Amino acid sequence: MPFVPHTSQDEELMLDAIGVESIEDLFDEIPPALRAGVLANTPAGISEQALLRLMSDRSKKDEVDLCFIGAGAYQHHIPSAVWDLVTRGEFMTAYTPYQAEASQGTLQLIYEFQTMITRLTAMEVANASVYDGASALAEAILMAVRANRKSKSRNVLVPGNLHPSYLSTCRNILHNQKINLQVIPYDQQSGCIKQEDLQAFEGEDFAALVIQYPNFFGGLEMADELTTWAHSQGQLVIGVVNPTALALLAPPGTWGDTGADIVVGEGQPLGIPVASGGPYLGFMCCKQAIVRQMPGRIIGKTLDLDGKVGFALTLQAREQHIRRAKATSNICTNQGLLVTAATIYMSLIGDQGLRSIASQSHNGTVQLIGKALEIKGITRRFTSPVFHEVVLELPCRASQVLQQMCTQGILGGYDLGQMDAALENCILVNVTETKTPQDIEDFITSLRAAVEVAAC
Amino acid sequence: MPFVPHTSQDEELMLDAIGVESIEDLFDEIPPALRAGVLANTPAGISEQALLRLMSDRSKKDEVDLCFIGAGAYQHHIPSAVWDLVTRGEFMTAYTPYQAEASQGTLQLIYEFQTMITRLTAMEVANASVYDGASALAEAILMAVRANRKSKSRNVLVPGNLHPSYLSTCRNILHNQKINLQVIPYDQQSGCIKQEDLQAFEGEDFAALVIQYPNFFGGLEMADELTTWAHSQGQLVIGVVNPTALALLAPPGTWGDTGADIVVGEGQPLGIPVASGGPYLGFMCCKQAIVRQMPGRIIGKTLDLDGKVGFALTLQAREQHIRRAKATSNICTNQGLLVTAATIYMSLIGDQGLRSIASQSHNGTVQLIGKALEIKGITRRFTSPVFHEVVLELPCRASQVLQQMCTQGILGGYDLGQMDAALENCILVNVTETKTPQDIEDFITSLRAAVEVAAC
Amino acid sequence: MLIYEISSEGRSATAQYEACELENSELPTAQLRVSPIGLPAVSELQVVRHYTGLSKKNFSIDGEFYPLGSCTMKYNPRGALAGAHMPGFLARHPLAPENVSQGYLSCLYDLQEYLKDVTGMRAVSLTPMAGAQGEFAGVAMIRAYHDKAGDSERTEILIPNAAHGTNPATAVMCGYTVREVPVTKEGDVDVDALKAAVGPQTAGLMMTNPSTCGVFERKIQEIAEIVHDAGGLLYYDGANLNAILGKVKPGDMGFDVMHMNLHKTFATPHGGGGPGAGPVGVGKRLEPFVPTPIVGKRSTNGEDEYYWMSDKDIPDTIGNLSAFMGNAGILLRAFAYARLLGNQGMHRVGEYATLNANYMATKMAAAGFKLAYPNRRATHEFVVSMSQEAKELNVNAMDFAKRLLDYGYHAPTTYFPLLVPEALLIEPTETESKEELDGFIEAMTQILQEAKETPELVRSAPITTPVKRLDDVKAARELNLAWKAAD
Amino acid sequence: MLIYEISSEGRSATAQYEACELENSELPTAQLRVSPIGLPAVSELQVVRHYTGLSKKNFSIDGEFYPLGSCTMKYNPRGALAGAHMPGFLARHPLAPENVSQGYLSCLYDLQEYLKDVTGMRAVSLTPMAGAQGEFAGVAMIRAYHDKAGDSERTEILIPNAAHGTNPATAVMCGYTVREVPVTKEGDVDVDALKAAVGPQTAGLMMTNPSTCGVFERKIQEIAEIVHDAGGLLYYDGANLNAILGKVKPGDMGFDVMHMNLHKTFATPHGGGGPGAGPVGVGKRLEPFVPTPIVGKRSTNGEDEYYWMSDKDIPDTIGNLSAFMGNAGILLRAFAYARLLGNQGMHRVGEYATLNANYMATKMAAAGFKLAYPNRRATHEFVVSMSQEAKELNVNAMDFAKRLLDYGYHAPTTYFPLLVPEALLIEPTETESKEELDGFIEAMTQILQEAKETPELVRSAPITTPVKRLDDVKAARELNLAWKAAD
Ligand SMILES: Cc1ncc(COP(=O)(O)O)c(C=O)c1O
Ligand SMILES: Cc1ncc(COP(=O)(O)O)c(C=O)c1O
Repeated sequence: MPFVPHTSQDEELMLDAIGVESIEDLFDEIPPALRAGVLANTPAGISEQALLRLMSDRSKKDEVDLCFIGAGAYQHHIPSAVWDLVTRGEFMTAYTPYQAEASQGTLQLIYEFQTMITRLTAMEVANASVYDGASALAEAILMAVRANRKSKSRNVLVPGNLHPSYLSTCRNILHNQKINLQVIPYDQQSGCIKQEDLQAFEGEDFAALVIQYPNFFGGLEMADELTTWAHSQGQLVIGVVNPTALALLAPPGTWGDTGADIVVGEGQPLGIPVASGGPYLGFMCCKQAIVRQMPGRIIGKTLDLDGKVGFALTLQAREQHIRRAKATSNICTNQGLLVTAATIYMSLIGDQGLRSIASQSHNGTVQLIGKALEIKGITRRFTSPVFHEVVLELPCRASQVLQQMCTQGILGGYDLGQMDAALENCILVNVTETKTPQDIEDFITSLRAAVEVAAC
Repeated sequence: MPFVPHTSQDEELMLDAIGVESIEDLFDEIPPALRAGVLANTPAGISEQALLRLMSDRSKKDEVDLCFIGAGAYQHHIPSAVWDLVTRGEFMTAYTPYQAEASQGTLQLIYEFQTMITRLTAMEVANASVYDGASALAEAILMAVRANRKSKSRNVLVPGNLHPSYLSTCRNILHNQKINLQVIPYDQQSGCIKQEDLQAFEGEDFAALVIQYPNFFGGLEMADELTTWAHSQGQLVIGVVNPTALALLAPPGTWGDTGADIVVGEGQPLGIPVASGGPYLGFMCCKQAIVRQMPGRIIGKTLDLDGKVGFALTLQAREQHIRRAKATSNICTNQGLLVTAATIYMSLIGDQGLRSIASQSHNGTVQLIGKALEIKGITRRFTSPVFHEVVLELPCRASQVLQQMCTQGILGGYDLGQMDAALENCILVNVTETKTPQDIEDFITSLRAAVEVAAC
Repeated sequence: MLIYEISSEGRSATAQYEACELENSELPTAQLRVSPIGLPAVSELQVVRHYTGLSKKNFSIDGEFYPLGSCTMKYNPRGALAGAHMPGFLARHPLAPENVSQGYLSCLYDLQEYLKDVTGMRAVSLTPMAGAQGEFAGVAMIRAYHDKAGDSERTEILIPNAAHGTNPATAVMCGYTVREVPVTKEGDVDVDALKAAVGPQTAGLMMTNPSTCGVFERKIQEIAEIVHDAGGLLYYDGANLNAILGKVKPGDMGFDVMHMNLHKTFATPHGGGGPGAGPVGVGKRLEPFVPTPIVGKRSTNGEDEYYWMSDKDIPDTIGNLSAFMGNAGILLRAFAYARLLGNQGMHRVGEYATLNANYMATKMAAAGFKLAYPNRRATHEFVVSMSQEAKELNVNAMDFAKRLLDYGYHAPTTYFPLLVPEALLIEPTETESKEELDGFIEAMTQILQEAKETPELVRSAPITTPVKRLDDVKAARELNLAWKAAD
Repeated sequence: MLIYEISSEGRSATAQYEACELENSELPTAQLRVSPIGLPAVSELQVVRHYTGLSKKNFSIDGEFYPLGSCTMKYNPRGALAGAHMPGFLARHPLAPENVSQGYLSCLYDLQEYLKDVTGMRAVSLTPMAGAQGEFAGVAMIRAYHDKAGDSERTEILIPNAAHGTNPATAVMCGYTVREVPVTKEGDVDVDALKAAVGPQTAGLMMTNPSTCGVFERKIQEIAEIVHDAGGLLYYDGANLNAILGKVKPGDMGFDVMHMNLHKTFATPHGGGGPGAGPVGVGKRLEPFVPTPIVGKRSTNGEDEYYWMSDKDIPDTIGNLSAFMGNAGILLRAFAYARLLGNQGMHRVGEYATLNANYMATKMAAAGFKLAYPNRRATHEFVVSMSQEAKELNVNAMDFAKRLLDYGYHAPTTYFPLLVPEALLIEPTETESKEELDGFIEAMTQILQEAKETPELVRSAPITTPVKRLDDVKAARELNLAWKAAD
């Protein structure tokens, strides 16, 4: 019996102590009609050896040589120390730090995480993570609606170049609470939100404006202008940011007049493998003034009986386990272990490291763009400057080209036709520091050949 | 500067404190003529990212699908928990437990290891490991020569079916001390040492007789008879055993009249990957009466100042760091981390597990033999019963057949022609519990085809 | 010491990146970051030592018995971790095409099948990222169902007052109001009160069975009938599935929808707060609404082929709930765990979890502790009320909990369920040995003795932990949520 | 609690094997095991919890500053571990054919080249499994050299009395007798004594430079000449290579042969006692005798091809010293470490190891401790003598060492080198920060204060460790080396 330590003698002694004949007797309060038989569609148990062989065989089917897809999940180098430490039983098999005295390790680490994230974003406070970037945005919108004292509106402005899954996640989570997302079309030339496009919404009551930076197409929004405009309209500003990009680019806390009010993002680039999309972590920061509207766990520094510094969950009165129906959110379990990874990653990488990684990613992207544009028929779809991801327009259907590249073990990018039929010739390509000049060369060779094969 | 934490400010403060201008000044006692220039044949440093890519690329060149080579290194299932625990920094980055109070983890673990190994071999005492099985045997022979009070001889009997590398290792280590290894030819039919073959040595003075069990050909020696004979001749008996085999077979402590006197073996099958041959661990046991002649570290149970149980290095007066030129051996660093792996492995596997693994290995071997013998021209070279390894005689040069099988990703066995030209048509094939019936089928198919291709 | 307090400008773990500056940058100068990022500047050894040190300040399953009721802290097999961490899985991009994702997809498909089997549900979506998101998906489906039926008057969700906080919070997230239903002294839902509460405004009832009182709801069939008759649907909070795994299926009890906490029942480690995975299972009524994506299987040229099912296949879906597909890695672990256990192993989970809890309950009652539901069978957990100790000795449930830490045991869940005064909710799980349970009971017995003889000792516990009791009021009042150099 | 003490018959980690009985066994009944094996019977959780718990009772580099002189306890990069643990390396059988071993062989070849470069030697064999086996190989080569020359009167190895115990023990293993050479008050070899000691019986001199006194042997060139002139060879004990890595090459100093402790200088972790790797490097004279196997490279069709060189290629080799090829995995780590550092990084090792040691020596002298060689530059380590404290305060070196444990620092090496009374040999290594060094010095200063004010406290230290001082006499006298149920 895997993982059950009971010997038959233990079992007998225990049943005796309870005063029943068999384990079956312990289920005597369950109406007999409800008792289940064997699990017919579940196979018999196998050994760890057989399991690992099975999973190894299956995982090998999914191996590719090079991946240039980004679109919200980015392959970065992860220092070996990160997961060696994260998988220490003391981090991995602990529960939520409800008993602070027995959880100072996790609690201090989260406090460090909050500090790092506030610094990276130039915001005042951060929470201990929510599920992922997309759900973080949904929570941020709810939070903005609650927090905006100038507006009673349940309408929120979101950019048309927002990550499409973020948009749908928000819609799906928010529509039951009658929150309405008004999409601002992006400028077809730059791929960005232009200030002129906002004029249509001037004077209307919106609780907040969402800015994704860089946007889904990798482009850099005019975050300063957008922020100042939104504030002038009585809206809060919600930034959705890529943490690697912030090594080089203005952090949301400094945008426009007074900075973004709420900032969320996907923490995956900070030491978490792309791993099919999760577990990742959604980070969430805000201005101190509205911290009580922020959902999720928050760790505070305090003192113990002896006056020694310690850390504890704080402001729990916002949370479901105390506040129940009146909580800021229903979130309970979050992404603690990924916070551990991100914190250790940020410690190891430091300012110099993150700047270098961001620079290398940007340099590689610029390099790839340059070479790709030399291929006949390939153009850059949007004019805005990009960070580490770009939209290339091909002379034919992206899906065909990508399929062809895939046969050579290269995932050439994300097929934007899946988001918008108008972009069916476009791919979204990402380069990080994991791609060597040779990798970029291999990409270009494969892309060139694929475009030719597609015979367009 | 990888791994050097000094900031330039630190460096300045430190140089100031010392009272020198530069780090160079600290080398002023070294004759200038001796100072080295740049290291011309060492490349520049690379990042961890680049390193892992390089090593991943190189390691992939060495991947095969199935390996049936044993010959002293056996692929067994290793529970994931083993190395997750072994690589905890507290085990991996500790030094030899000289400061007992700061090393109770390692010390207790070795005491547990000693207990497990004595039980597995049915011996009285064990040490904390030496380098590997081969060097353990060399140490055992030295020990026997010292310990045998009945004999003044520096001659030792070793079987001709001893692992050839063990034999040469012993020769190379022992010949400077004028210890002479007398090889007993093995019986060409059974592949074992027959008692008749020993008669030639009767009456002569030998310090010890070595018995490998199972022997290099996988066969089972008549260990009882050999032990009793040796004792009758005033020799000590040194057993060289495979730990997995002892799950099913009589442990050396029970051999013959009074059991083996010294037992060594390769601990690799106990949770250590085959990994190109090391690091493994040589285990070493003996009768309590001769424990002071045993080299290597030994842990004993004792009490602390408060009467609490604790563990410490003991009998250190045998060791080089105390006894210097008079030590039992020059060994210092041993295979501590592998002891950690083996101890955790044995705990997880337990009696039932080890018995099952040994049975599965034996069953698979018998199965493979049966199927192989159906291939035309293939015979079993020796008649003795085997445990999990067998010598098959092919109708042609083993090297050709193995090469052919290798092109299909199957390492079909060890080419015995490398050991003895007379065996150039023979392969030594091992099956463990890691081989499924399908794997054995694949082996047979590949072998059959290869024998045909070799056109013999 | 915080990592920032050992940070020193100019220090850095240089093996972890290639020093690099921008070349031919197209980043607009006006948008460049001018301030430092503000991460710590430390060496690799400092990082390793610091976080190794922090880890040692945690209790964990790998270190201690952790009988935290409702949380199912059981052994997390290391093999499941190894399976999920295969290089091909770790490197797989979430948007990789299906033809190079068959390994991953097949694991997910199989997991869906196993979960359907153990829950008695018709369809399972793996996408919710924890229990609470599973609840959201479930209630959102209830809402979609009523909406589709044009039944827009149903504005209320019924919830027993013993329920976990996520239940009411979730109902509100889905735009419902919450009406609480009382629980009887025996821990069952008060059926008369339920009858009085249901009506045309009832969208559904959320409950868990066994309940958070650690008892099985005996009248579950009647309850289901009452709610269904009123046109409402039944939501099953699967946090307590461990109690009945392989023994009873929520689908058979009449539930229309449920979530599972894979990070509890399927032994994926809790990670100091997460991640989890909260798949939802649905019966016939809600099948059209399951959240996307889910994995389908078809046969192409005699070969199984796995594919993503999305809105096109499930037009009435409530849609996706995350950027990609939930906590994929946790799902892989749960798959691994399910394979290791197999059908027999799953039966044993419920059996031995129940055996352990009943044994502990019996022994603790014998040792003088007051069970909250002494006439009931315990399920996988049970509630002890320390109200007598609180009253007579002025040593309350929290004091006992804290003192347990000194004995090397993690505290049980305290003050939950809310309806039991001075509650300790104790869940041993099936992976703990009799010796471990006996040790805990012995510790509790000793603490009781201490409470009588030296109550001050218990009230000032813990004393062996890295810090003593913390000032929560100060933490909330003088909010300090991020370190500043001045601190 | 021992693992055996939580063992219970019938318990087992059943996921770890498939229950199996013998079928069609050919094992002779008479040879079957009849007694139980006697391993513990425990669950997987029990094992994980037990060994997690044991690990916490260790000091380690990942946990504590560990200035153990002569042992070079520096940071063990996790990336080197990851490199060595690539699946293709872990699964590679030691007897796999060369054509499916090019990855592994190329790493070994490259490592040989790097080690030649840093040592100034002509050839390197990686096969010795630790320093002591490297010493064995080295001295065995010296012997083979003299034997080959028919020079059989050379029966003696000279060794300075400061040397590590493995040096004399090794000489004996190679059939030599040992003659000790004194060391001067300044820590140098006494050249006059050496001159007096050499002769036609001299096979060679074994020494390390810097010596175990933590000083550089200034007259090394003269010493080499003396020994060479007498027909002897020079052996370099490379345990202290960290001090001079990239700064001086033993080959340039005149050494004919040396070993390196990769588990020290090349940062492969020490594993609570091992494993190590002790490659040997040789100059021209001993090149024909290097132990096998070593890795060669040839070009086939313009492609590099790596292959094993054995007795056929090296007819005068002293042969192999292990079943396969030494501690392969440790060699892979050292390769990884060498690549991470590169040539610049190696230079820095010696530089910063020396800076740290000199800084500490200066500070400790200022704090009132007595340096054993106050007029010398420290190298990568230095010796403090506590004889004054021992005499005046009756608090000896061991007491200081033990008390350091209470302060969270591992003790330095005690009572070595033997020629310094009450020695503490302190080696900080280059990977420790100034803060860490300052902390240690501060702790020593406080302990000195304690020794004056409350000497009993220091003498009874440690008090915060899992056990207090252990009764070594009892351990040796009432030998208990394996647990019995009665214990
Ligand atoms: C009864 C119950 N329901 C729901 C939940 C919420 O699940 P999660 O924490 O995974 O969101 C929990 C978790 O503690 C629970 O105990
Ligand atoms: C100076 C010196 N020489 C030789 C050795 C022996 O090396 P090893 O322990 O690797 O056998 C050591 C190890 O402590 C040492 O410090």
